[in-house]
Amino acid sequence: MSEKILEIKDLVVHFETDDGCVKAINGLTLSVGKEKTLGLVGETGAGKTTTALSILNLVPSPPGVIKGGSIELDGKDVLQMSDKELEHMRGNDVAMIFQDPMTALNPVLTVGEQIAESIMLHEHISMKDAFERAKEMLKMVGIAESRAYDYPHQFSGGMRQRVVIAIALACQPNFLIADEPTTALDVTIQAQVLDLMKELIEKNHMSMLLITHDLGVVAEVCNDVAVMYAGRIVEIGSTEEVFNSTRHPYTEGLFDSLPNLKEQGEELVPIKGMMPDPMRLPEGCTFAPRCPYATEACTQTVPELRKMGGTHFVACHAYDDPSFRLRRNANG
Amino acid sequence: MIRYVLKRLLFMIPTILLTSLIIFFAMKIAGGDPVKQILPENATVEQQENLREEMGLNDPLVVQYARYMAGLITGDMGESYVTGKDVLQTFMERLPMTLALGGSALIVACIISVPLGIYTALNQNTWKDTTGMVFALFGVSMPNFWLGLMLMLLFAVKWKLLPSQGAEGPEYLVLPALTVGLGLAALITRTTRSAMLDVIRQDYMTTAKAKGASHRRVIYYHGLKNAMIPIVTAIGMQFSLVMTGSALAEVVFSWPGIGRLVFESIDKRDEPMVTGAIILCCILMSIINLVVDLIYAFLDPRIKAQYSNKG
Amino acid sequence: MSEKKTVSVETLNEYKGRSLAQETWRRFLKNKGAIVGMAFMILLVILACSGDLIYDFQVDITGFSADLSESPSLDHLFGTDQLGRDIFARVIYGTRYSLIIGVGSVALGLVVGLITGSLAGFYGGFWDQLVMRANDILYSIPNIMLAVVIVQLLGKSIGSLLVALSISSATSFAKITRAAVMTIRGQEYVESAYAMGLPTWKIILKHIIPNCLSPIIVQVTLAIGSNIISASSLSFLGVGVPIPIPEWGTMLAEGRTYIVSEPWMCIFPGLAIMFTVLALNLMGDGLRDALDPKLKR
Amino acid sequence: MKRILAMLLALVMVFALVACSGGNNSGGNNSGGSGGGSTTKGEEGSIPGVQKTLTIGIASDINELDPQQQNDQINNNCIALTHQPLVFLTNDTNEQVACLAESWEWTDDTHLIFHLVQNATFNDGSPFTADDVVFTFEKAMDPDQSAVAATLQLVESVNKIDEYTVEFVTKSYSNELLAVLAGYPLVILSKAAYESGMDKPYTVGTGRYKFVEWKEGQYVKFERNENFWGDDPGQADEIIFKPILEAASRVAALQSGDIDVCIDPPINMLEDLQKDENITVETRDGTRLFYMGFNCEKEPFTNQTLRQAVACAIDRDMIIEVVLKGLGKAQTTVVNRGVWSFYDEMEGFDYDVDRAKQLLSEAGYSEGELAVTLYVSNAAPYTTIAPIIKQNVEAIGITVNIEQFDEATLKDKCQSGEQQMFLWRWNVIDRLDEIYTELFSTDYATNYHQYSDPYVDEMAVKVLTEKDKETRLQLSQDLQTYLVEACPQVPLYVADLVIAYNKNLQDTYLFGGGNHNWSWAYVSLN
Repeated sequence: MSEKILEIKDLVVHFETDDGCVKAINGLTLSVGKEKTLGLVGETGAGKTTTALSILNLVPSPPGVIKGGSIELDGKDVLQMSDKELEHMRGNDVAMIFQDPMTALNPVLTVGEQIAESIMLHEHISMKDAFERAKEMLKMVGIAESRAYDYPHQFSGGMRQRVVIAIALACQPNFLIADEPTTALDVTIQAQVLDLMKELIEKNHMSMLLITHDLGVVAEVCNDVAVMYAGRIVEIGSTEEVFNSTRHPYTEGLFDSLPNLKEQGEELVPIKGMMPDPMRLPEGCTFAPRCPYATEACTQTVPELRKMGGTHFVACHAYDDPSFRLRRNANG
Repeated sequence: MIRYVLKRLLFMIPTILLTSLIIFFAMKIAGGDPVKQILPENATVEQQENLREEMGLNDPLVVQYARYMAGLITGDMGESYVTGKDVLQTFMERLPMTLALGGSALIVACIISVPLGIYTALNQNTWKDTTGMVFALFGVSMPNFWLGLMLMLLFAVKWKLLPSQGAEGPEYLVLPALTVGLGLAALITRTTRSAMLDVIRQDYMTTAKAKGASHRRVIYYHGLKNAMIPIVTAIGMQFSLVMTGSALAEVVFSWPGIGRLVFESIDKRDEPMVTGAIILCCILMSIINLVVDLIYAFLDPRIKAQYSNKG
Repeated sequence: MSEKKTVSVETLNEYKGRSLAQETWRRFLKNKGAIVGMAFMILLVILACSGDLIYDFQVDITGFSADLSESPSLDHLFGTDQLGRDIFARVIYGTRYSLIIGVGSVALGLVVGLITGSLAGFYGGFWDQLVMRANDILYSIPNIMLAVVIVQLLGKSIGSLLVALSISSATSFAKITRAAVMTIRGQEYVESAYAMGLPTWKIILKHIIPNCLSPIIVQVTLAIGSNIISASSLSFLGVGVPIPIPEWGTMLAEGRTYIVSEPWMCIFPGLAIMFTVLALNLMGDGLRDALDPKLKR
Repeated sequence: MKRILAMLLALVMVFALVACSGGNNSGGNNSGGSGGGSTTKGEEGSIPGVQKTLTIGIASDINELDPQQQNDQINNNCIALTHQPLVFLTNDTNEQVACLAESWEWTDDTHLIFHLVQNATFNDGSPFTADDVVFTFEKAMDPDQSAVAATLQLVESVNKIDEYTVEFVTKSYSNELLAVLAGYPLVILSKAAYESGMDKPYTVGTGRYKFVEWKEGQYVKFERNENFWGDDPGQADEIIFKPILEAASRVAALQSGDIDVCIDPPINMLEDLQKDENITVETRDGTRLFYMGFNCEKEPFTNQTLRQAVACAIDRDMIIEVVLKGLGKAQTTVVNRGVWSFYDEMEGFDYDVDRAKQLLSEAGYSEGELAVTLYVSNAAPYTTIAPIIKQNVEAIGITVNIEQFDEATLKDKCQSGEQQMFLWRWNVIDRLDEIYTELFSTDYATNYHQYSDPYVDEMAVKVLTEKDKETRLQLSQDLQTYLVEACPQVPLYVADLVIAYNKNLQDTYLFGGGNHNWSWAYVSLN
């Protein structure tokens, strides 16, 4: 296996609110290889964004508490870093692209200032010099330099996301976290932005954690995929492995609920039920209440990730029975 | 922008017209007989009649109002019944004093409130939050005049640190400004707190943190710059509160400002002075509101864009 | 993070069936300051209502005794004033006047503000111009000056004081209502109510007023406090509540020259005002936090 | 656009700065570097051992410095520094003594001759002559130029006899004319100054001080007149009058040393002031009578017995105790204590509830039948007196409603006769006509009692013109007895004059009514 840039082990993050303890992440383990892109897939509320924030140690506290585990970035544990080290790491080694470009930009600062800030902070140069660099960054993401003096509200959604990307890439980080970078954009714009990101990542030899719920995006951009449910990874492997030999019932459910353009007329099969209340997670496998294959055993213990060959891992009790096949695979 | 300012100035005209109309007639009703005020009590009926005719008081009220408005346009707002001085001139003499007091009170209030508001916001729902808010509410919980007297007794009489009365130097401004400022602190702290609470949950704050900006920088550069918009709005909206506070402090500390002028004129029923001062106050406040709006535009590029679009 | 919150609250509501009011109440209860404030206000209301049961207005409140200007003692907990009246009794009895002035002026302002604000917000055009211009005017004259002029015009009495104080509250209520109405008016459920042929006043009453309630509730608590303060400032300027009514502000203003020699004469009414306004403000802040979904954690 | 905004903001800033500096340096360009109205605490002036500035904290605003355009006590305090009258009223014997007139005599019933001092000069150096006197009085007698013309109704003309002699021609003899001429509205003005076309010619006078500047609402400042013609010039280099209307603030200013004299300290702060070792509290007999008046023209107080009943119900001692902490004297008669011919021996209507009830039934009313209103000003001490009177009068079964007004409104209402009962005061130092004529004569504007009685009108004239002192005394005392019985007012008390000042203040010249003359006063540094 190639060298890892990010290794998360047994991460547990809870939000201790007045209403109770929200168990957002419950023993999450994943890793991203150097110059690789990992897609993190899951429903809304699965804990994807929290995972991303944990990597930057930015889980809002209070109420968020990182209860345990480790997050190693290039071999250094983020959770053990001092404030100084964290500030140095953020933006410089790891950058993040946020979901909604409409709110991710500070409305009262010009985009140039916002890009330049990152450069100024990490390269200790004057604001003026940083601003010049910011203009270059804008050009790189395909925006005219002259628009550096404009404010975010003067840009369209796609343009703003380009600005956000420019901010993220300003200091040439070697790891990029993209939290649903295209969700808030029009479909036509989505492709442009994705292409841009892909291009820049390849050019700069960066690694990326791409958070999305769009399996199409994953197929297009990612080398590996991790499927997340209720704060845990349920299936992880190379894109090829996960797409072609899906192992987890939840992953199957995700694929089934996608419209398939090739086979018109096929009915969509939604996953029944809802995500469990993160304050009252069910005992055992958290997916069990919704799982068509669930057995008595599923409600007893939490399934561990087990190797299914290659880099493919799955967390499901069903594979205790070696003959078990998902319906999807049985048919295909 | 200039067109916007002009438009706003034009909008002031109906406001001023209506104000003058209301105040003029109100004072005519409440003001009593000016002739009796100007002349000594033992003046003859003939003298009274002569003066009444001379002042045009026998004309219908509408005519008197028209005459007043004609004067107003040329800057002639009549003369005080009590001192015989020109109303506009007297007001303009007092205006700098009130602006100085109101301005320094605002500065005092901001110095106390903005950090306090941020502090309470960052510690929301903890005992630090409650204590901070109680502290901020201290000034607004007691009448201004009372607070002023207390401060005076402590700082001027007991410790003899500051002068108790008058307006002869910067040090004379301290106690009145503190009195008014403490009264405003609650409002500004509250606004700062809720603006900060709002702002710290915004995505761009996370963006800033993810860039590697320090906690201080995130709060004071990114956060405060955004929070300033509602804070400035609140101050602008409540400028009448500043004037009210100043007016009372002016009485307590013998500060020769507009508030005291108005109260004393009302007390002496100096009708032209009261009418004039209130109309001028109205104009002043309209201008202040305009300035606040412009500052607001300065702080929030989105608003600025709106203005330039409109005109 | 933000998605997490919505999920948790939504699910909570679903699981426990809590209404928004209950939710608000629960959040309100978490604010210690607000609870203390509310407890104090309840106590005051009880005192205000029971004043007549304990004291006789003629004898205990306005009638004077031979114990002139006595310092606080067991007989007179707060001492007596220059006319030998028991200050404790006057402060307790005065609760009702201060509350009547605070609540009454705000209620008056609220009614006027709600009506004019909804008219302006709903119909726009002429009504809007009219109401907003009127607001501009009232708003460009410092409240206290306006109040002094009004009391001067109407004569010195509790009634004119109420009118004078209600004006400044009315403008802020009108503004809040108008803004709320204008945002809500365009929203689909109101348009659908319109389409269903509901009369306008019913729409205002059923859909619009409830939706601007939370800023109004907060403003009401805060305005009561500030009007109590304004009333005492007016007393200081000599146009407050007429003597010998034991309103706190009047007592404070009257007692201010005794501040050195007989400090209890103004300290106790002063404290009464202070605690009341503080309680109202804490309560208002608590309500604001509880009612504002943005500020939840 | 940004630039425009920046400019606008800069403008605002400049405005604010101007405002601040305006506030800070007001009047700072004056001699000695002392701020306009600030006390130079302990700073020695040009006379060794004398504090440079004397600052007097006054209780009401100065509103006019043109002597003939006003008759307010506080303005008169200022005018007394800069101007002098023909004759000077002493504060102990209430007699007129020589001032700008050396001597005077009635040559007959209608001619009063004044011999003027010959070495007097105005503060601009010009000499004082008979022309100035004639000019002053001709101006004063013209109602278009003077607000005090009515006080000179008796005078027909003022003529110059020679450079230093003038003659007043009157309609009749008057016992009070000299006293009128001693009043500060009738101080001598400089004819030359008026003819020179200068700004504020009325500030030129012969007094010990010179007007410097008046910052409205802040202070009025005077400096010593180095050209003073007499041999006892002023001591302090500057005298400043500073209006501090809020009584508690005024006392605080005295205690903190910001002012040297505090006019009218509130009675209830005296104890504390007396404890302050740097402060002297002086009390002396006052001349200001506080009373409760009836409107004798309006029901139900057209009934004399009813008026007497109410009078009997009022506990003056209680009022004095509560309002003045004993610093005042009750009286029965309507003439202010201290004025010549003051007579207080009549039976009158002292506090006696039984008698009051009896008088009430004699007046034809039963208890609980009447409800009356009492008009009061909303200033001290009336707000304290009113509840006591309410309680007192209600004790005999008459309900009293208190209505409060500002003083100007109250005056208006009383003049037009709207009131039933009212609280008022009257300050008289020596002129009986100020009582008999101005308070009780038919249709006189200040006769708020709306009292009208031909006998009183006639007696008032007699007292004014009777030359024989014995007869006059008898007339005046008879009139007092009559008026007390008629009971248009219930005299409550004459308040003592109370004033607090820096313990080093020297050479004050105080009047019980407040018409002080500060020309000689100074703060000693020794």
